[in-house]
Amino acid sequence: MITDASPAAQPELEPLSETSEEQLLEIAMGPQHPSTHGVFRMNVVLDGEHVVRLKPVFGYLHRNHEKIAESETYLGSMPYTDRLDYMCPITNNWAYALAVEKLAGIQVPERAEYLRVIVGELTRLQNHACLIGFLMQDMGSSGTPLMYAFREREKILDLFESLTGARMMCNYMRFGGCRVDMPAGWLEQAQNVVREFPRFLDEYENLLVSNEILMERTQGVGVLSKELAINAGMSGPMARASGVNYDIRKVDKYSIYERFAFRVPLGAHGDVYDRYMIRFLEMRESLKILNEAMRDIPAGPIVDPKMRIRGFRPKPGEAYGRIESPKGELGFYLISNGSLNPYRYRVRPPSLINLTVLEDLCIGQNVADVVAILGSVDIVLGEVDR
Amino acid sequence: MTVTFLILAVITVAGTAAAMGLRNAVHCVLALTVGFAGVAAIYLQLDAQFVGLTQIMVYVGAVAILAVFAIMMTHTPLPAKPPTYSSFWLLGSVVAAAVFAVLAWAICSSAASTQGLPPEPEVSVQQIGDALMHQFVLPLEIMGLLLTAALIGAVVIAMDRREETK
Amino acid sequence: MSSLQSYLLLSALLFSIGLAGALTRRNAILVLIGIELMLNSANLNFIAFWRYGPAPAKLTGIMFAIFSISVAAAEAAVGLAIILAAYRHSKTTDLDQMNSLKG
Amino acid sequence: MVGEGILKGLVETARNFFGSYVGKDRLTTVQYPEERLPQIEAARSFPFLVYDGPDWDKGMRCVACQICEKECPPKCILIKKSADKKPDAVGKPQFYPAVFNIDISVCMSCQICVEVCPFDAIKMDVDYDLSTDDRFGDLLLDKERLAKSNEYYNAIHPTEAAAVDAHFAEERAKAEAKAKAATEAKAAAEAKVAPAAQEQPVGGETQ
Amino acid sequence: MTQALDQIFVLTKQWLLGFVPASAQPICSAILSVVPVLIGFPLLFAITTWLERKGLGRLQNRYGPNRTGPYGLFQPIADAIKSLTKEDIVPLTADHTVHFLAPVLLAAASFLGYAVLPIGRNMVLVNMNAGVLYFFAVGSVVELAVFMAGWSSRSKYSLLGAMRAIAQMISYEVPLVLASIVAIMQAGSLSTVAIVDKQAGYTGIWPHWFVFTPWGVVGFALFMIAATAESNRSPFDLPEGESEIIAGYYIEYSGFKFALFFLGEYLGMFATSGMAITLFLGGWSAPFSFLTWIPSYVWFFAKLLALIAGFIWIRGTLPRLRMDQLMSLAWEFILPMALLNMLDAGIWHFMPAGVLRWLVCTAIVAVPCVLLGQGLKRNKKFQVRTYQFAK
Repeated sequence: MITDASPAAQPELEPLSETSEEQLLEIAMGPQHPSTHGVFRMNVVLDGEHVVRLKPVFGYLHRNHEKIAESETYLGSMPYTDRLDYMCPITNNWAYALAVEKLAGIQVPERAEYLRVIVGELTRLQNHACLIGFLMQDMGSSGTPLMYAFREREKILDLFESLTGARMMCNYMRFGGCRVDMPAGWLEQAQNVVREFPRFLDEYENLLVSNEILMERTQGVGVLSKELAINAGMSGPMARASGVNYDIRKVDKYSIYERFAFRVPLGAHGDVYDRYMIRFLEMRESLKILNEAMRDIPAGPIVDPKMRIRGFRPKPGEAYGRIESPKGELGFYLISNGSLNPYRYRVRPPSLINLTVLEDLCIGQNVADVVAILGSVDIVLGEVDR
Repeated sequence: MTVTFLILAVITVAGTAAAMGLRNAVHCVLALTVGFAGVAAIYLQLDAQFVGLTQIMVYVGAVAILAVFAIMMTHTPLPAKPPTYSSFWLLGSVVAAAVFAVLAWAICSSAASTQGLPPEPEVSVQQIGDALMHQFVLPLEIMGLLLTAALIGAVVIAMDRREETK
Repeated sequence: MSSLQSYLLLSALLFSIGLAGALTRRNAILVLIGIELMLNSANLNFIAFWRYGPAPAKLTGIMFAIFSISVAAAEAAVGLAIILAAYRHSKTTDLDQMNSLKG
Repeated sequence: MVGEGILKGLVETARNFFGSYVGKDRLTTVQYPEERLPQIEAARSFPFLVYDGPDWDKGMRCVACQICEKECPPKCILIKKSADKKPDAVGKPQFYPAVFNIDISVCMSCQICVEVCPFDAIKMDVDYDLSTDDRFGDLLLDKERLAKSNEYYNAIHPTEAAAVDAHFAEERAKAEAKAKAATEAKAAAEAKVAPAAQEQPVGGETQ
Repeated sequence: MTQALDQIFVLTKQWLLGFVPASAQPICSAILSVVPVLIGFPLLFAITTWLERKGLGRLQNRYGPNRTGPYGLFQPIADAIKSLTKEDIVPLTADHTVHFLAPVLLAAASFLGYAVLPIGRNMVLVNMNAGVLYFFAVGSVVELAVFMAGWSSRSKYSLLGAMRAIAQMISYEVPLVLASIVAIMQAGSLSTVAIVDKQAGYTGIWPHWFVFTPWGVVGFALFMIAATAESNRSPFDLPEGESEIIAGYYIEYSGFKFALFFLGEYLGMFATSGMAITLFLGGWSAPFSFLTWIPSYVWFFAKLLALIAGFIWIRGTLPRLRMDQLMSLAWEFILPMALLNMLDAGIWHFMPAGVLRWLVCTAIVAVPCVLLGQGLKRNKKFQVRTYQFAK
């Protein structure tokens, strides 16, 4: 049962001693738990309030995505990718489209690339804003930052809706371009949203960045070392917070990202605070990209005219297309045997790979920190379980 | 012997008897708090307001909670139920009953029993404070020392010495 | 039977209940609680004698009770700490099993 | 100074508190049943079948080619081709769907059926406040419930529908010219002109 | 006229008592005093839930409840009906008796504290000699109720929550009492009525509230921090941290019993706020001498609502502390400051009135406050960081 619940102050991160097994308390956090970000379970073994072991259990949301995709046409999988990471469907579309384009050697028109960058970075904005909001919610700030994030996300989702017809299940990309062009007035509306976004970031900064309670809760908590980040294959803000300079937008230079002047923020400590500040700074960099892209977008076709929507059969071969999704490296691996559907279809979900270090981050921490650490990993169970 | 006293006495005795007789240790402590509260109410009835409130604060608010904490911490998850009573429970009960018999006999035959209730004394908190600070200042200081020693001692004894033994 | 007598009888009863508990229970914590109960009955005696005594304005009974409560609180804290330490050592609070000095 | 960040946060929430009474941009909630967001043209909910003219059964554009049935990712469309051929508006004998069912509990509103349809016969609706208490019967939409008029289509997707109509007008003009040429060449008296002028002939274009 | 308005409740009670025979008068008087409290404060609870949901909504740029009644005013009624009609689920393995008794005891204990709160001139249920002591004594009963709830549910989450709650309540009871001692020292009495009377005078238009002294403002701040922790409000709501241990000790409660917990928690918050008002904010006295024509009870409730608004504001802004941080805040900051504040109040008492007294007493509390804060900050090694960008 409970051992160290005495009111005396407990030293932070005391070395764990061999407590006999029966004194440990095992609690199942989830699958019905408010801060597991979906149907996710952590079997946490506690010594007092300190985590001794943590076993993540997932698969509650498994939908057989990869196997279904192998019996669908190439295009037929596109709407399913929306449902992987449902917070940012457009980047999922993008990664899949990129993989198929690599497989079939399709060129994407200039205007479509710009459109992709614009919607992709808007997706990053709303994902990061919501993530920070959720992280604060996990730390118990009764949803205020989350509501501010949702207020801004709403504006971005309105943009998505008027562009693609849906707020979340956008199904926007097509092989060789995008499905529809911007409706009249969309660009001005988007520019407006981007212009007003910094005000929201300032609001966040006032509310959170120098907050003592927040700093105390997050600094030095859940430290991920640079070595472990590299060895465990971390990507995205998670890796960059640990000081790993790895941004696929810079590494692969896919799409037209080399045209934009943006910087990659790097953390020095790799704790929860760094992970959330990196996302904060990335939002500011995304705004720069958005401003440039919306200024420079050329006229022209939005989809490769040679591309046929039906009867698409890429020649036999394999391809791996990856992008820097808001969560990290999102990749799709495809093998074609020349038929209508892929022979093999595999997703490299950033959420799942980033989740693998959860136990390493949580051991020795307080049980209250577990939810904060989980929040800072930024998982979406649709993507983890697929 | 008023009705109020009777009610309070019944509550107190029932609570304490339950505390000593129940099988579940936590139930025992909960029943005991009823007994303590009953004693506190009797103090109030005896116009000892300050003592009564202190009794509630110390016994219900601190000692009972402490006991409950101790029970939780020493809880063994083994399903086998150990016997509640000691092996010489019969002897113990007999001794207790004998003590009560002797005490009751002494009380009933005492000369003090003939006294009536004197008029209600006016005891304000200020008077108690004055007495503590003047007449009883030495006991107060000693008590402070004792409490400090007890505080440190309890912490030292209860502290987990796992790090040292390693 | 006068009022003072009834208070004293109640106090004696509480004392006996506490004594019975302390003597018959196996759980060390409950034994400690029995001792607390005996202390309480003594306090009740003090208060009763103060109230029915010749000089209630002198506050001696109240002072005794206050100091006694303080001692009881200290005793409970130290006692429970000792029980905890003993439990860590022998993994039981059963007094019938805690009968060897070697542990 | 300790507490500075906390005070800053308090000031920020206070500003939002008062700001929500002043500025509309802070209070973005839409009071749904009473007020609604403006209709977005690109919006999509569930598919429907377009028909021309007053009679939904006669004027249905669908020719039961079953392309959408094959391409639908979650396979929520069931089409049974008619045994006979029905002369369509142009006079060309075409199959028609004897059964056209969409299970909208399965449909994921991806719009792929719309994109692959060569006849502009299936389009996306924009109606979003849909609900039913009949879990099994009411979610399977049959031909009759799927049929919506071209006017409705024009009302919900004006730009898109205008392009479709223009395309049809072109096709119809071509077909009429062709028919005229045929009548002149054959000189047959059977002037089988379309009975209703506004019924557009369904085009035979592929992909 | 203003006198009559001020004493209208007292006079009404006297008038009503005139109708009953003399032998029944004490008991009738008690009933007439207790019943309004039993009705009034739950009513305030209903208003507060509405205020809280509206206020939090606006803080978060939402409307808050606005469907039931004008401005959503009937929302508490709807909530009450909902919680009353919900199925009362008791876990199969729970200790049924204790499980049932816990919410009842909690609600009852929460009501007891109101007996000594002077909510208006001559409006106190019992003018107890040891009023403040009584208040803290019944406050400690709440801990027992919390333990009963957590233990009897036989759930690991509720047990963890109860352990946290008790540890927190015990730790913060010490600073709470120590922070209130300065007011007791100055008033020279434990009676709440005497403490308020001491603050009821005016110099010019300014009131003699204890909060307008160096030790008073520090004492008030410490008292409010401890009271926030004692009533489990954000940012000290760890025992019920819904994102960590979901609801803490009352996770296994539903329906009316859950509502009782909710009620008890809010009543506790009102009671401690009311005590803060009594000790530092002059109780029912008006803030300016020219405003004394407004009835005293209005002032009490106005101050109470202002404090509640502060609670709501803080709840809408701050994230939650962690258990060890909460404890270190109590032992390393609040407790030393409270002790120092007692010394400061003593010095204030013995120094002659004047500017020098102000300066000395302010320095005694302000300098250590800043130093302690800086020391804590440096110890914890947290700071706003600057970040580098990859080249």
